[in-house]
Amino acid sequence: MNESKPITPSSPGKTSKSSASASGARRNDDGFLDLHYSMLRVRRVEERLLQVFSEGKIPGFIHVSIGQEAVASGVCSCLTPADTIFTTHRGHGHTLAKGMELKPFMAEIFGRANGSCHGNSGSMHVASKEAGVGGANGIVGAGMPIALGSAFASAFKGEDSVTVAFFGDGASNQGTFHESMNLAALWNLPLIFVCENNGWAQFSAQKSYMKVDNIYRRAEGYGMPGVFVDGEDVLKVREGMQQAVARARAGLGPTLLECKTHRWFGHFAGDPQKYRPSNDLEQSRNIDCIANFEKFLVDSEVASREQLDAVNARLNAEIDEAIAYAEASPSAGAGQFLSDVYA
Amino acid sequence: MNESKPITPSSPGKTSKSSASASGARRNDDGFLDLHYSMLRVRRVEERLLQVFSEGKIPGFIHVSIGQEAVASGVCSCLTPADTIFTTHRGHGHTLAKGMELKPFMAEIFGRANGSCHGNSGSMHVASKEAGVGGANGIVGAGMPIALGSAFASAFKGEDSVTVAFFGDGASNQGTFHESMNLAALWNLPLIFVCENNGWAQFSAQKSYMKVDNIYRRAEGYGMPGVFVDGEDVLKVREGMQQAVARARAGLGPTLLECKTHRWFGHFAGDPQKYRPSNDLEQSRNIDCIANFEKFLVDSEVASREQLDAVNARLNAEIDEAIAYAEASPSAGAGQFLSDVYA
Amino acid sequence: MKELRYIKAINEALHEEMARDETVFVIGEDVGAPGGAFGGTRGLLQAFGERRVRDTPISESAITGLALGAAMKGLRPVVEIMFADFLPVCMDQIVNQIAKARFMFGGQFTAPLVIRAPGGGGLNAGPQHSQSLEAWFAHVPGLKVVMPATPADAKGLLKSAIRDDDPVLFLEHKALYASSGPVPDGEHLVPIGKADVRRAGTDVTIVTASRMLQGVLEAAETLAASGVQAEVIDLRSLSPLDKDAIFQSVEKTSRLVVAHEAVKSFGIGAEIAAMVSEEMIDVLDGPVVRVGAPFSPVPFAHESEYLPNAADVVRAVEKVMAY
Amino acid sequence: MKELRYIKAINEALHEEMARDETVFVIGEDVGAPGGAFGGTRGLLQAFGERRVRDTPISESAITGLALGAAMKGLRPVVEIMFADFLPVCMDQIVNQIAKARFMFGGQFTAPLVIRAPGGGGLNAGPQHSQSLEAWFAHVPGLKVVMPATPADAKGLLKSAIRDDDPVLFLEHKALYASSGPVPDGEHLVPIGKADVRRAGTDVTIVTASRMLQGVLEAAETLAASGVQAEVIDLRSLSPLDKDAIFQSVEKTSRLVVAHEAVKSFGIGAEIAAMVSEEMIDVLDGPVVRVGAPFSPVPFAHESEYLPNAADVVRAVEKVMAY
Ligand SMILES: Cc1ncc(C[n+]2csc(CCOP(=O)(O)OP(=O)(O)O)c2C)c(N)n1
Ligand SMILES: Cc1ncc(C[n+]2csc(CCOP(=O)(O)OP(=O)(O)O)c2C)c(N)n1
Ligand SMILES: [Mg+2]
Ligand SMILES: [Mg+2]
Repeated sequence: MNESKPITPSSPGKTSKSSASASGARRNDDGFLDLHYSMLRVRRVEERLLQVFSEGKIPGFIHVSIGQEAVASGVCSCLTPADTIFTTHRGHGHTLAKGMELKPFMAEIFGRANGSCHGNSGSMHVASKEAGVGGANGIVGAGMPIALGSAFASAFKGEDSVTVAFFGDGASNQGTFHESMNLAALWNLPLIFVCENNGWAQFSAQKSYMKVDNIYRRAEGYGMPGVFVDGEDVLKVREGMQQAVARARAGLGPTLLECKTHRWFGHFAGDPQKYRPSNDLEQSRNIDCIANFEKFLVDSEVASREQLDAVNARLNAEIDEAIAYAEASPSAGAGQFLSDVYA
Repeated sequence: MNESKPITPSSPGKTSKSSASASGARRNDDGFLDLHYSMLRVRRVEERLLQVFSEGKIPGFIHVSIGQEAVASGVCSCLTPADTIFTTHRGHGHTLAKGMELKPFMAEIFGRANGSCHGNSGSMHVASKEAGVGGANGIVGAGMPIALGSAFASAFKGEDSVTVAFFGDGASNQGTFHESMNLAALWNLPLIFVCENNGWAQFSAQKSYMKVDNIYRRAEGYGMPGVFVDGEDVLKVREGMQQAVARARAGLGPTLLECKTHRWFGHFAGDPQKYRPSNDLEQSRNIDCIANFEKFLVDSEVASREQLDAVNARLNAEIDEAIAYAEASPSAGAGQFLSDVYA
Repeated sequence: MKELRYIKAINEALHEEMARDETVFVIGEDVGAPGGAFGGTRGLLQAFGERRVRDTPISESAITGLALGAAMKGLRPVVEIMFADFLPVCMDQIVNQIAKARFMFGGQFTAPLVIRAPGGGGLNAGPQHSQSLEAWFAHVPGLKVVMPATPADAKGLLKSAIRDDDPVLFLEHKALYASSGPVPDGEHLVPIGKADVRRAGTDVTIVTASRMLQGVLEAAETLAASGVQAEVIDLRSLSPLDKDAIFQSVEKTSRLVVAHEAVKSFGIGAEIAAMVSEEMIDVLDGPVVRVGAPFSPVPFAHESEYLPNAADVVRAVEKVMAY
Repeated sequence: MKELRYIKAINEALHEEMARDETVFVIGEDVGAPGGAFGGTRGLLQAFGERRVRDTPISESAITGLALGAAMKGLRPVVEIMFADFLPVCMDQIVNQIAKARFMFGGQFTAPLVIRAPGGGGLNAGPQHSQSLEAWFAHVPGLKVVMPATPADAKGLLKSAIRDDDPVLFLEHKALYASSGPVPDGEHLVPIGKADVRRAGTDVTIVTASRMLQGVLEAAETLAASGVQAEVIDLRSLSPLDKDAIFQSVEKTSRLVVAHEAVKSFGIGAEIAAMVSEEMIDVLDGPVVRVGAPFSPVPFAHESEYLPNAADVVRAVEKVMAY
């Protein structure tokens, strides 16, 4: 199977635990409102991050995933807190969609003592043991071998939890991709390789770093199924992921899930993207996974505009609170970081 | 194309420069005697290496390729001195088939001052600039990226020379394989990846380190042709290689050529192979690429037994001389190795 | 006390710790049925099964990364890298991932894993199979680094390393595998971070580690014959370094020589010499002299000339005693 | 003399050497049209075309290996690794292949290539984008290692590195890219292996390199105010190390402080302190004191606390002057 079938509103789904599910969920909801909440949360948070970053309130640099929310939310909607994800430098969306609390997330990005990593790491290394986020990673491709170990541990302990390794199209040319794919297939590990193919690696377009268009076709060479889905369609992502997760939980091994998506902004916040053809940028901006899904929700009467606006308002309040919390939080005390080096 | 067609004595071929071609070559030879000479030279040399090693005359350890000669000779028969090969820890065969002189080769393995590497390196790093041998390598998989550079240099200079990267089935799971395949395909480099699949990596059988049986199928994921040939049939190897070299010289890019072969001896000289099922060893020993080819030569009247025996005798003499030379050669003078560290 | 070979002591430690702790597993190339390239994992597959004894492809980055991910989930992986020279192949996982995991994640995750790798020369294995790279790893915060010189320490330190909650790089010496020595019976643990006085002396302190200990002890005997009593300290751990043991000895002898097999320049001897020269200047009666290999890769056929030996140590001590 | 920014000086060196020598080419991630992550290769694609300016996939091992193979065939590759923290990703190619090629092949092949990589902190880039790993590479025979502190040296050393017949690791400092300084007009070469006296003084020698030079010069001014004249030596090259320059200065001052941004333990300061303490014990009036970062990864939000600064250098000098 190389293409997931077109989605149907009645396609099987599980409802995740996000705070939206309570409000206004309907018979025919099928987790749609959770998906919407999850995607919108990622976008609103990253829009605010761009803003506070431009105001100079965040040290270092950040990479946002705006425009790619359907991948994060579709994938993570199939996971439980017992499952673990490993993500990349562009990991805010995956991390939030996996259910990380906003306050320790923000506080970390602001570099505060009560950040999830005590301010040792920042945006590129946010992690949450509680939420099953094994960490973002600043080294392209380095998360995949680590994800192998998480999946191995699930099998070793006889648990049915699964692990997800998020990575980009650029990362798919790093040796770690190859070694990890081979080993995961060989040992039938409960691991899903989610390639977020946004067509760009930093300042370069995909055709400049690989001859093939699709990453999923590399799966066959390892004896692993490779699946391609439209990463702009959260339901298609969810469907492809559901099948991959079902295989993994059933002990049938890993899957490579390629999600084609688009990068709306620069590589990092503040990147003027001089290198990027304006039509490429326009085309990307013309596809809005959230607007499309909201239209689907309203047209299919799963939710009313008012409901969606209410979700948006609730989110903005949640984010205001988290940012106020982060800004009000203290920096770590002198030398405190030294106590995190060794156990 | 995944299988090279069955060979025909009339299949196109070029005559290499080995000293055998003079003697007794016939109209319908088509380089067959050169192939025979090349294979037999490798085998006789390595048989003698095993012997002198067991006598404690060679420091360190050595890895022989006995039983796999058809790959070395078939591949190198398609190359000129202007072409370059990069090989592995099991590189004696490739190096000799590429045309390296026996004396500096032996002297290096014996660790003498007039060895090709001044005795700095030994069996695992034999190299010959003159013969176009960019070096054996002690790090599994490390030769492929270096071979990329050699192929790149040919293209950069506008030369039609090609480069060969030899590697094993075990090495095909190293990240360097992946990165090198992707880059070679992307840049259409004149590089042939020759995978010598002998079914073993040190003490482990192939099924224990990869789920797929064939390495050539990985080529598609990079946009490169993958070709499989019977590595025990020197003419099939040559035919597959001829097509790959033709593509490369024509600027059409790289090819992955998988040659299925068998390891007759242990991983290194002296390896008792306790780990190896006796039937696997027997089956391997039952296939003799040289005996089969000699039978073909005699049956098809390309050569008589007497001729072949004469070649054998000449080789033994050549080897006696080289070993005597190596044994009589001095070790490097005190501190001499220090002068090879920097230019 | 029984006599054991160094490699057998390592093997015993693995057997004991795997029997003691269900979460310990070994992973590496040929560690299963073959029992490892040097025999370190012999019998483990038979005793503990495929679930806990994992043969891998030749994929050092995947192996070490897998160990980290498993450790973050509470397992205790023991990785075998066949030669220490291959550590550079997975350097990113070791230095940027494993060593920093606890720090980067603010202590939410830890990395209780061990990486075993044999370094050193002596087998004419050539430039890519003979290196002593310990100085790199001692410079990396987050890692612990040990280098046992005897079978007893090999066993006791490996058991401690497996129980340690931080990642430990366990550097074996391939030319010591066949060497024998007494190993205490029963549970034998050697603490990480503690050096050992191998020979008591009053005139000069010689600090060393791993296989170089043999050359140093030999030198000490030679020196004794000419009336110089050397105190020999085997570091055993490089990170954390047992500063107290070194300082105590130098307090007594006022003279120091540091000897190791690795290239002298920028080697571990530099840190020890710098530390002592800086903090004990009032105690030292002479310069701290270092013994190490010349600035060259390890030559295949010229090892005996290349590797530092007892004679080099004697010369170094004589230089210090001249003050 | 014109004023240039450090990154622009690097860019000029690349333009000049590529114009001078047809065999020079640059290769790395985003080095083409984007002109590199930090602008080092800006304009090269337009000036020299795709044949000599090669954008690559994210495959550091393939990139560095390719450079070696091309160099063995007579080309002069200049590799850009986006952050020095990624050198571990291709450590095998650098240490086991590039550094040893000439030696392993008995001089039949050479590896005239340059690897440029920016290290250091100062941008709050976090634990995996701020490291100073130079000590590792200075310990590797076969490599040359340089670390320019000024635009003039960045230009002059890069030009020399490209012309050098041995592999040169060219360690830039990302927090210096925006700094400006005078650069001589016309052909400007700085020899590899030669340190520079940045400030003459008689009371104490301070040896440093790269961005730490700024903190050291600042400290020197502070000290001058209290009557201590420090001589400041900028190493510029770590391998080969300019021993003569260091020794000459210490001959004069009899006091030495070594300061660098990298973690202090097992850092380059250890080698220099050990060397001088060993060979100049009769000259030294006090201990050699080292300044370096604490034993921790570089923290994201606590950099100003973590990175050694002028005040640390002043304290170190005061300690030495107390003798
Ligand atoms: C080993 C390594 N090489 C290079 C980089 C610099 N870098 C950071 S992100 C990036 C592009 C990654 O592209 P992709 O994998 O497609 O992820 P995306 O940014 O598109 O989400 C690069 C080159 C790095 N962080 N690590
Ligand atoms: C990076 C690295 N890992 C492990 C080894 C040890 N080793 C040497 S050869 C070998 C097996 C290689 O198998 P394969 O690639 O199939 O080549 P073959 O020996 O069969 O010719 C191993 C594991 C090494 N030399 N380098
Ligand atoms: Mg991308
Ligand atoms: Mg093999």
